[in-house]
Amino acid sequence: QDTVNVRFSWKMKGEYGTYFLAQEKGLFKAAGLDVKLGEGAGAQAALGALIQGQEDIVVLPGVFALSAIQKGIPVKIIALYHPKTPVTLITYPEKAAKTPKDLVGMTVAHSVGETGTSYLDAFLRLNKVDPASVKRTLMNAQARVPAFIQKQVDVVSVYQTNDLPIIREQHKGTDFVVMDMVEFGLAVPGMALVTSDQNLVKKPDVLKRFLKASAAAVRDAKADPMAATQAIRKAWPSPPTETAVLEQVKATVGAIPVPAGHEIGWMEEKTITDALELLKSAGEIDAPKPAATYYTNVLLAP
Amino acid sequence: MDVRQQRRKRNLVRAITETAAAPVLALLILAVWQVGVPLAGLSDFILPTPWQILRRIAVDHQLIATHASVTLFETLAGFAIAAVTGVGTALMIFYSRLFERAIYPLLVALQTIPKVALAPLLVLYLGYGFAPKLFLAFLLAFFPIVIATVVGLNGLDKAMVNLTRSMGANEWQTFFKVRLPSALPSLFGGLKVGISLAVIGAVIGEYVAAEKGLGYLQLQASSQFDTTLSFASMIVIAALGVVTFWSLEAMEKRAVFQREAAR
Amino acid sequence: MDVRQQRRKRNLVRAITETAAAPVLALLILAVWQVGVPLAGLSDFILPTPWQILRRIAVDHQLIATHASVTLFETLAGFAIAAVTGVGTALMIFYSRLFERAIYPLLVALQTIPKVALAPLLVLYLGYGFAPKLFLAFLLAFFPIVIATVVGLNGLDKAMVNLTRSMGANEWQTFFKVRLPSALPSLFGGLKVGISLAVIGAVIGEYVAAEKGLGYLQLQASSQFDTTLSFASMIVIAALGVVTFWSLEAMEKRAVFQREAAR
Amino acid sequence: MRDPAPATARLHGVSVAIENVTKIYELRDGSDLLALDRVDLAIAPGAFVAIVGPSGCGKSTLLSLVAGLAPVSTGKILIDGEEVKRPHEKVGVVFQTDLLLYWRTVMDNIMLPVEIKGWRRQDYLPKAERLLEQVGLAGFAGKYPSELSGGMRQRVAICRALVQEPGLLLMDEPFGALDALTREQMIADLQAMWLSVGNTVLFITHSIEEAVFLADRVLVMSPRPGRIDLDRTIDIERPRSWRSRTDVTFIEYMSEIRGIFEARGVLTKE
Amino acid sequence: MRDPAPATARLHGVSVAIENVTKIYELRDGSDLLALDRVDLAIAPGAFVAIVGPSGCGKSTLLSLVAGLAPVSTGKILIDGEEVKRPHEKVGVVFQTDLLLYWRTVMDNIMLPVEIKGWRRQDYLPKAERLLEQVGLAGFAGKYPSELSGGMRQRVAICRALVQEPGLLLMDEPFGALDALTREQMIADLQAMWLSVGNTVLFITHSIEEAVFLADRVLVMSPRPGRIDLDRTIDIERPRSWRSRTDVTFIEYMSEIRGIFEARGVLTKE
Ligand SMILES: Nc1ncnc2c1ncn2[C@@H]1O[C@H](COP(=O)(O)OP(=O)(O)OP(=O)(O)O)[C@@H](O)[C@H]1O
Ligand SMILES: Nc1ncnc2c1ncn2[C@@H]1O[C@H](COP(=O)(O)OP(=O)(O)OP(=O)(O)O)[C@@H](O)[C@H]1O
Ligand SMILES: Cc1ncc(C[n+]2csc(CCO)c2C)c(N)n1
Ligand SMILES: [Mg+2]
Ligand SMILES: [Mg+2]
Repeated sequence: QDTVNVRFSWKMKGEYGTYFLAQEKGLFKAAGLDVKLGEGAGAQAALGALIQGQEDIVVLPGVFALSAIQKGIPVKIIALYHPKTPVTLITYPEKAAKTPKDLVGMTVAHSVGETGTSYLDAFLRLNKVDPASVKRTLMNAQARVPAFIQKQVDVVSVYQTNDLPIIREQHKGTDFVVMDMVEFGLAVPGMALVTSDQNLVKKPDVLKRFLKASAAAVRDAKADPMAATQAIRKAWPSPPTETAVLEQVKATVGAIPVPAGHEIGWMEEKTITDALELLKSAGEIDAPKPAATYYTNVLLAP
Repeated sequence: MDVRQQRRKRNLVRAITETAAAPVLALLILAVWQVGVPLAGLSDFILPTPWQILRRIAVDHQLIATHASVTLFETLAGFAIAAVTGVGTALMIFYSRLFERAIYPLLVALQTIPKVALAPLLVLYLGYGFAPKLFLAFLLAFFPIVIATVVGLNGLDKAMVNLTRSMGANEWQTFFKVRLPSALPSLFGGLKVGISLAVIGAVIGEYVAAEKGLGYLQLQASSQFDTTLSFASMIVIAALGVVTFWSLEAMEKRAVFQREAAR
Repeated sequence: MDVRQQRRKRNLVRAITETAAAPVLALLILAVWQVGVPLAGLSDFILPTPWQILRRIAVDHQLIATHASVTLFETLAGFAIAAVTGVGTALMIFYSRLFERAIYPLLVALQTIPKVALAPLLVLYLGYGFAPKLFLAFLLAFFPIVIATVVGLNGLDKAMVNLTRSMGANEWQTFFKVRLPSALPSLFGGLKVGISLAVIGAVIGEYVAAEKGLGYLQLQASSQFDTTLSFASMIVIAALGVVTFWSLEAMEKRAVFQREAAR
Repeated sequence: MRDPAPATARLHGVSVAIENVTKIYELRDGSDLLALDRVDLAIAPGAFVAIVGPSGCGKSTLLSLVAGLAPVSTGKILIDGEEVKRPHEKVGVVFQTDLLLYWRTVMDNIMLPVEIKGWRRQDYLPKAERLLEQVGLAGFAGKYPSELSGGMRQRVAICRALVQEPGLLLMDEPFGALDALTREQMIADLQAMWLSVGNTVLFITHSIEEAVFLADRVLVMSPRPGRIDLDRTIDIERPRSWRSRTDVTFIEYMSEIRGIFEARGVLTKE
Repeated sequence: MRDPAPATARLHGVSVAIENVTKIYELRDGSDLLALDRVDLAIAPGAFVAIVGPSGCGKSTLLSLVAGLAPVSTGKILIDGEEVKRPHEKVGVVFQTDLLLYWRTVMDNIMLPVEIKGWRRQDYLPKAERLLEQVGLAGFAGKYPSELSGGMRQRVAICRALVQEPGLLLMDEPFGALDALTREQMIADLQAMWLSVGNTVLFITHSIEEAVFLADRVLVMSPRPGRIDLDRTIDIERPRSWRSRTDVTFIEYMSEIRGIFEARGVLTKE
């Protein structure tokens, strides 16, 4: 039995359901793995622990990984489950934004490092809207949704895999208008599995087995999202309602593509280069390095 | 005796009003809060009413108690270390001006650096377990204890030290017979500030890296937009602060000679 | 005179070593850090070397200075309010046991509640501008100032109060002639703890809602995995703490009568 | 508002009436201590009254009651016919301990009552300097209390009380820490001051000689609980000279007072 | 390690030698104050030496040097031939102020030196109780200093010094705050204790009478800077009785000492 330390970049959310499903169904064990799943304290801390050899795999948003690798951190994306993060912009019906053009004159809540709004300019340009015509208010990540609920801002970005189901459930009387940013062309790499260059050399086999079991769990969850829901809720100290978690899990697995002829998580080079262009346009990175610096599909080879 | 009876009655009345003061004020604030939330048109998503919070505490009391006991333990352990090392450091500062000059800036810098930003380093070196919480509880409580102890030690008149020295006391004895007792009021002031900072330290530690504790519960709840549970956690965190503070005050009452108030 | 010259020389030597102590210690730590990072096999992504950080500060000095001035201003303003209201509150606590009993738990609770968790409420009621930083700088500095002032006021002997009273002093005069001067050493202890907490408060305020200030810069840098800039911001935040602390100590030296040390 | 009238206008002595005053202290162990037991005493304006009595009999307690610094347990105290509830503005006190403020220079300590009463400092500086010189501390105006000897501190405390020229001067063993000669000098100076200013003085001392030399009336208090055992009017002409201590009348007064003392048996006798 | 030998073994007096001692204080204003100027003095084991001198002449300073509490500026001090660098363990001090610890009861204050020397408390309790009774404070063992009068506090401080039966007893105006009769009693008790224990005593007082009555030698110090102006051996038989104060020899000694004092002109004379 090989031990695999997996660190999430953040606290429990439905997004992580498939890993708990794999754990519960013994998929890891069957692959000869003793997997330890741990909640995290941010991508930076998780990546730090990864390159110092304390962790084997970190689960975090792909853009963060790209940005970190660009800074020279010796890690690679070994699987990308969400090539396009299922992020949305929500508004009230009275002041609805159904399409990007409706955003003109509105105020959007923004936080440092927040995926949905960090690339808002590029998103607007893509949709032929003048970025200057949309106002932004910067605030703490935890204050964004409350500020929207209290109508201090008109628009907030939320994830179908995390906050949206909960907000909807908590405000059943309100029929929020949801604009799916993916539908309007935003492709920000989301849930990704990352390992260190060192691990890649040292234990490719173990990692391979992990990815395989993990992908199997995704397939299982796609077939039976309720099983994944129940698995994660069991490990969750104070979980949201079953319905909400189920929504999160459904959205999560729904956003995981099954590439033809490849294992789940397999990456097209274009996904990565496009994302790097996006980061560059947002001023977060300079000239990108060769794409192979950022990712590798070798562990997903059959 | 008439005078005695009168005095006893007066003391009783005073004891009652003084004991009632805090609960009454707390109830008053809760009432204003309860009534004020709907009046201000606040969604309970932003600020739940005390009644909602209390109900939630009642419902989830087991969950909350489990997490609270973790935080309490981290707080007390970190505080205990801070108290011991804080007094020790204060002694070194007191005895050596050179040490004082050298170490103070370092302490202040340590105190001022934003702890949350150190998360990656903390996690790397202390892991995700008990250690980082203990460390932060200790670190935050440490500084006020040092400062207050130094102030207390400095307050002693040289004549008192000469008294014990003239009896052949070594520095150790002088410390325990005279310096410490006379520094106690100030030291306890530092401990009181320290213990509430230890609670904060433990909670920040739980923000940084934890899978249990009230800080974890609160962060977890608020990232799920479970505002009521988030506030319930905060209220219990605050209560932890108040209770540990009170315990310390009770110890102070026993340990420190209560001089006649010079009002 | 021979004795005089000798003494002057001794004082000079002492002044030099004492002034050099902090820089020397700082350099030592920096040296260990510089050498230790590669030795420990740490990536500069986790912990940059001091040299990298200093170079970054030099390169981005304009950017950093702009943000630092914002944080400094918030710190000082919040601290000033905390000093004034803190001493006022301490006075009320000192004069009224009832007030003390009622207000202490509330203060402790306020002190202990995790401030970052209040972000939504702060943003709602104080907006995104200067107010939340001012408020947090004030709130964090307030408590230690209150406690230390109360300790200082309680330390006065009744006989001293009787002295001024016997001269017909009203409470106001007694306060300024006797109570305040004798409480100053403790009060300054509280102010020193308070000012470093005010820096933290301002930084937390910038975490909550800001587009400028060192806290914002640090958060921004770390979200982009720019560890060097993040550490540069932290170092400057710590330096802000040290500098404000030192200024306060300089004021203390002038305002407080320096008794002979009872070492 | 304080009266900024010139110094001379304040300078007649006040009357003091102590009526059936009892003082009970509550001790920390919960017990009560009867310090003064039904004390009755009337002091005419401008009188010089000395109190002697065994250590712990309640002299300082009585003084603090007259000064308005502690409440009586029963009875009442009147100054100029007005009941004492708080310190009376015409009263100046020399306490048993010097109570100098350590962060003020000698001169600033002496100026404390002047500041408190809202008078102009420069009006009183010359007087303070004269007093300092009189008590042999001419060069010490700028020094700090910690730089003085015990007797020097006590002399500063005396200057501080005298600078205000109080209508009622309460002195609690003011010369206790002084050597014989300095003491004699200061006794003479006090008599001269009293004769010229005409204020009322209540003077606690352990020296029967001091009491008889200075006072119009000497009161002898009993051991705790304090009562007034003897109230002797001293009929010796003023100004009295230090040499007169060996006069027969002087010796007689002293013997009488000693006798009362001894009759009460202060300590265990072999 | 401390010697846990029985009390009697410690009880011979020690010798003191003060050799050409000067003491300069550095004042806050940067100036220097010469407190003692080349003082020379040898005290034989078991002697009773009294020092009188004008207030501020350096008596307490000298005592603090002998006690090893402050460094000499020049010269040296030897106790039993050993240079004083720090407090000597056979020395007990009664300071000019009582220095009671306010958080300790009277008995616990008296037990302080016993605790510090690591002796067993119960061995010294009876002695402490006897001392308390002797000074008239039998019922006050459990009371706190703040509940005592000035004179009572001073008596507790004396008990605290005596309980250790020091080989060298340094007393700085120990009876200053006591009334005439209590003082006489305590003077007699001190003489008795000294006669039976045989320790060396250095006794500072303002009372020439006290000095002559108690001492083998009376030293008169000059006004600041302190020097020893007179070193007079008092040849009166022991034990001396309080009545002997009126004897001719006694009066003669007193006059001589007064004369030295007066010759130096302590204060300004009118
Ligand atoms: N603050 C106090 N609390 C309790 N008891 C007190 C207090 N002050 C004085 N006493 C007690 O009251 C009695 C009288 O004390 P007081 O100080 O008036 O005596 P005194 O005559 O001035 O003695 P001395 O000559 O020694 O100064 C004493 O027995 C003392 O123990
Ligand atoms: N700590 C000190 N710092 C500076 N000067 C001092 C200090 N202690 C005493 N002096 C000065 O030294 C001189 C001698 O003081 P000392 O206390 O020895 O006098 P003393 O003879 O004991 O007087 P008294 O009889 O009044 O107690 C005085 O002039 C005093 O001002
Ligand atoms: C809902 C939600 N809230 C906060 C974070 C926080 N977070 C995770 S990684 C990172 C970048 C800095 O290391 C930050 C701020 C998150 N991921 N998801
Ligand atoms: Mg008294
Ligand atoms: Mg002296």
